[in-house]
Amino acid sequence: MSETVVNLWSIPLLVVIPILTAIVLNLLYNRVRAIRVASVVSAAALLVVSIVSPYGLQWFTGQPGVASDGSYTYSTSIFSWKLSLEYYFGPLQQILIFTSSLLLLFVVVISTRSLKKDFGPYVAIMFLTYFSTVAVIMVNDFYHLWIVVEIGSLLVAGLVAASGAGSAQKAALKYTFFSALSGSGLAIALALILGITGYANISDAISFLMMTDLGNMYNVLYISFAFLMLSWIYAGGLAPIHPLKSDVYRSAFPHATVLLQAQSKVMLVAIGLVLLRMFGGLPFAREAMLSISLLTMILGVVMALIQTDFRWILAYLIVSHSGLVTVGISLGTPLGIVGGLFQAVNDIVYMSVLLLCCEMLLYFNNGTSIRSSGGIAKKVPWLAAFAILGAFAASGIPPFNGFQSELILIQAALGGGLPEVAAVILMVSVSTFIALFRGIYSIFLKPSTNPLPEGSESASSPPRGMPIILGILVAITLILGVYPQLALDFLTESAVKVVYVPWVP
Amino acid sequence: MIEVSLQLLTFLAASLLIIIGIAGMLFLDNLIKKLISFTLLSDGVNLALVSLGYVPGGIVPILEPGASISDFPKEAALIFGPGIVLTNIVIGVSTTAILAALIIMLYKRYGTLKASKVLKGEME
Amino acid sequence: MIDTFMTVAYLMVVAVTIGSVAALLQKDLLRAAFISGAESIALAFLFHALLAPDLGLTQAVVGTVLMPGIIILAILKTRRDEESD
Amino acid sequence: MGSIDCLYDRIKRYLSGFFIGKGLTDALTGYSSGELQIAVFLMVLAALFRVLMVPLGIMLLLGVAVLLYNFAPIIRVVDRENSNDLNRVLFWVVVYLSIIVAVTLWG
Repeated sequence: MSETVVNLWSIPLLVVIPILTAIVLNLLYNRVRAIRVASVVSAAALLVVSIVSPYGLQWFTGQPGVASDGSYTYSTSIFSWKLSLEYYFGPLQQILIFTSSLLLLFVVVISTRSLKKDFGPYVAIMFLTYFSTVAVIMVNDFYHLWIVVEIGSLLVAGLVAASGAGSAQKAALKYTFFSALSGSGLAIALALILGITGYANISDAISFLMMTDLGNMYNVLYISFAFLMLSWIYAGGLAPIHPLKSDVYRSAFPHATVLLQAQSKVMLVAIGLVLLRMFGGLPFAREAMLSISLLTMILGVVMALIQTDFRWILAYLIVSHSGLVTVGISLGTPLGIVGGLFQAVNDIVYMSVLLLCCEMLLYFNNGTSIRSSGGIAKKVPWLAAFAILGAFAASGIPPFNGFQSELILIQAALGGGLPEVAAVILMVSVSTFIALFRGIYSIFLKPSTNPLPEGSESASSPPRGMPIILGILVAITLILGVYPQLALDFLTESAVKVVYVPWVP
Repeated sequence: MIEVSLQLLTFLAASLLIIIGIAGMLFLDNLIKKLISFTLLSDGVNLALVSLGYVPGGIVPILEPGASISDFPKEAALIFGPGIVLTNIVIGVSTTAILAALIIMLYKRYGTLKASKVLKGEME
Repeated sequence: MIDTFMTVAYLMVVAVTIGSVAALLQKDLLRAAFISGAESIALAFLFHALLAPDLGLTQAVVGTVLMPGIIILAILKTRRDEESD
Repeated sequence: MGSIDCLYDRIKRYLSGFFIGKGLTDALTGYSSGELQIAVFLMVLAALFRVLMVPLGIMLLLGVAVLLYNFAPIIRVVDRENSNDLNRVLFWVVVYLSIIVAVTLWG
């Protein structure tokens, strides 16, 4: 009875700071300098909090713990970790939140430099998107999971529509219509799980499923699995939704897409781990997840091969590499999960490099189409160098981080007795190389065919500090490629816990 | 007269609402009609969730002064469903607002509410 | 007394179903919005009958005022009739 | 004349029919590699059924090879089915969901 329940101080900070910043930025509507200072300070504070925070839990409400014979108990030893609504901050959460905080800082710096007016609400939406990213990886109950996924999809629509083009508004409308469907499905899944197990907490629900024989109720569990899977597909943009999701990626500003892709990959990891912990024992559950991942990888990379615009190529490649993340998770072995999580971290970083290079093309080039450009390498050599390095990392060439995670994924697929999956992963990485270098060759390396008149594009000067930001990101890809153990130390424990003790967050 | 339980009937109504909502979102061509279909869909989900928690012959889950605490868990309706529904209503309103804003913007740009013209798939 | 309550509840179930179909069949969008609001009143009563009076109140306010209000605003900003071609 | 050459010739002839003129080099590379990619992926997918039963995998592999030979440029179909039309996406989602529910409930 002497055991006390201690909440972690950093989790409320990580959740509340972005929301408060968003409110303040909304109020500051158009004061450029104030918005710039407030947003950069806030993003830096979030980065520091994510680095220095210890690991722990945050509870919102209490409930009696359930003992192994089904009776209720209020004993503190169970009470201390079985609480209904909770957030958990652990090593996996730390590395993903650190990566998104870094990206948020960079994106805020870029967007406050490059946009000219009315960007208070826009930056506020960015902070809220970051909030949904951070919250979805920390939640350990279905209720918050549902709310965060809903908020996240509405924010995606807002961030995309803010770019102002007609196609962007169309993409946002389609995405929101679909969010209505999948959100309803997620609500029904939540209600079914609550009805079966009686717990909103994921840990409680899993231990209930392990202790109880459901009998006829298994069918209800399958239905809730299908609806949760629908929201997983939707939040991460997997196979049937990928046309809508790639629409979203390519019609937002590229710097906004950096946050969007980070959000969708973190959601893939979070909901995927919940699916694996909760339903991993069901027959055909992992096979369904695996088949969708394979389909996503191939469809994404094939669609990327036949595009003729660098933005569209990147959009489909992001979709395809989401499939790489989920292949690892749905393999279900510790090695596979480590590979999937590591791939998520790497993917967020190297796709950001490529997207920021794409953003720079809007300043230095006449659009991002393959056909109407050429000769950027002569004009801006550093940009070409960064784009090529990013493409190397994305296609899994040795000294970079993409190689390490794909190696782990291939090993896991071979170890799981599925060499075909390993072959598909190899195909995807080779085709990524082809697709990216089709774009990079014609935009950067090919001699310019129709030289632009000098000074026609200098209406808005590119944000300063861009080479530094790109340099830091490329350095991260190199460091993670040479010393993968730096990231793997964070991920291994979480992966092992998911497989062997799934009820522990 | 055959006694049909209220719970079964509301389940039926909820599933009809959900089917009508999804069919409306799929087959109706007008964007505002699609929006109304979405509100019907979310109404149907809400009704299904509320009727999940219904206990036949039960009482409202509010512990009134003087009521017996030992009978309360047996008689009171479940509160899980309604707890979700309250959030779902709020989410439904915000989604409706965002959809309406996007529809207004698209109407200003394209001058039509026909989904087959506005949301047409574009091939590069 | 219970019987009248239940009879009204059954009537409301029918009203919800018919109202939802009727709202989608209207040519006039403004009328469709109003009918969907009326359908929400029936829904609020059903919530009440299903032992969730707090939700009934919320649904009555949100479903009959806020949601149709947003939809009517959207209709006034765009157009009232459904294009036929 | 092996069948491989025939397949390649057919694909190339068919695809170059779509791109006469300026975009020939750029798009043709992408389209032909995408076509090969899809073909290989379908074969791998058919081979994956050996997990259930080895003869089934072999039969499916042969069947897919024959089908691919008959309907050679399938990249156009893939391209068309991946359009971002809302109703088309919703249709595929409904198909997906019913497959998942059917397989998990039956299995």
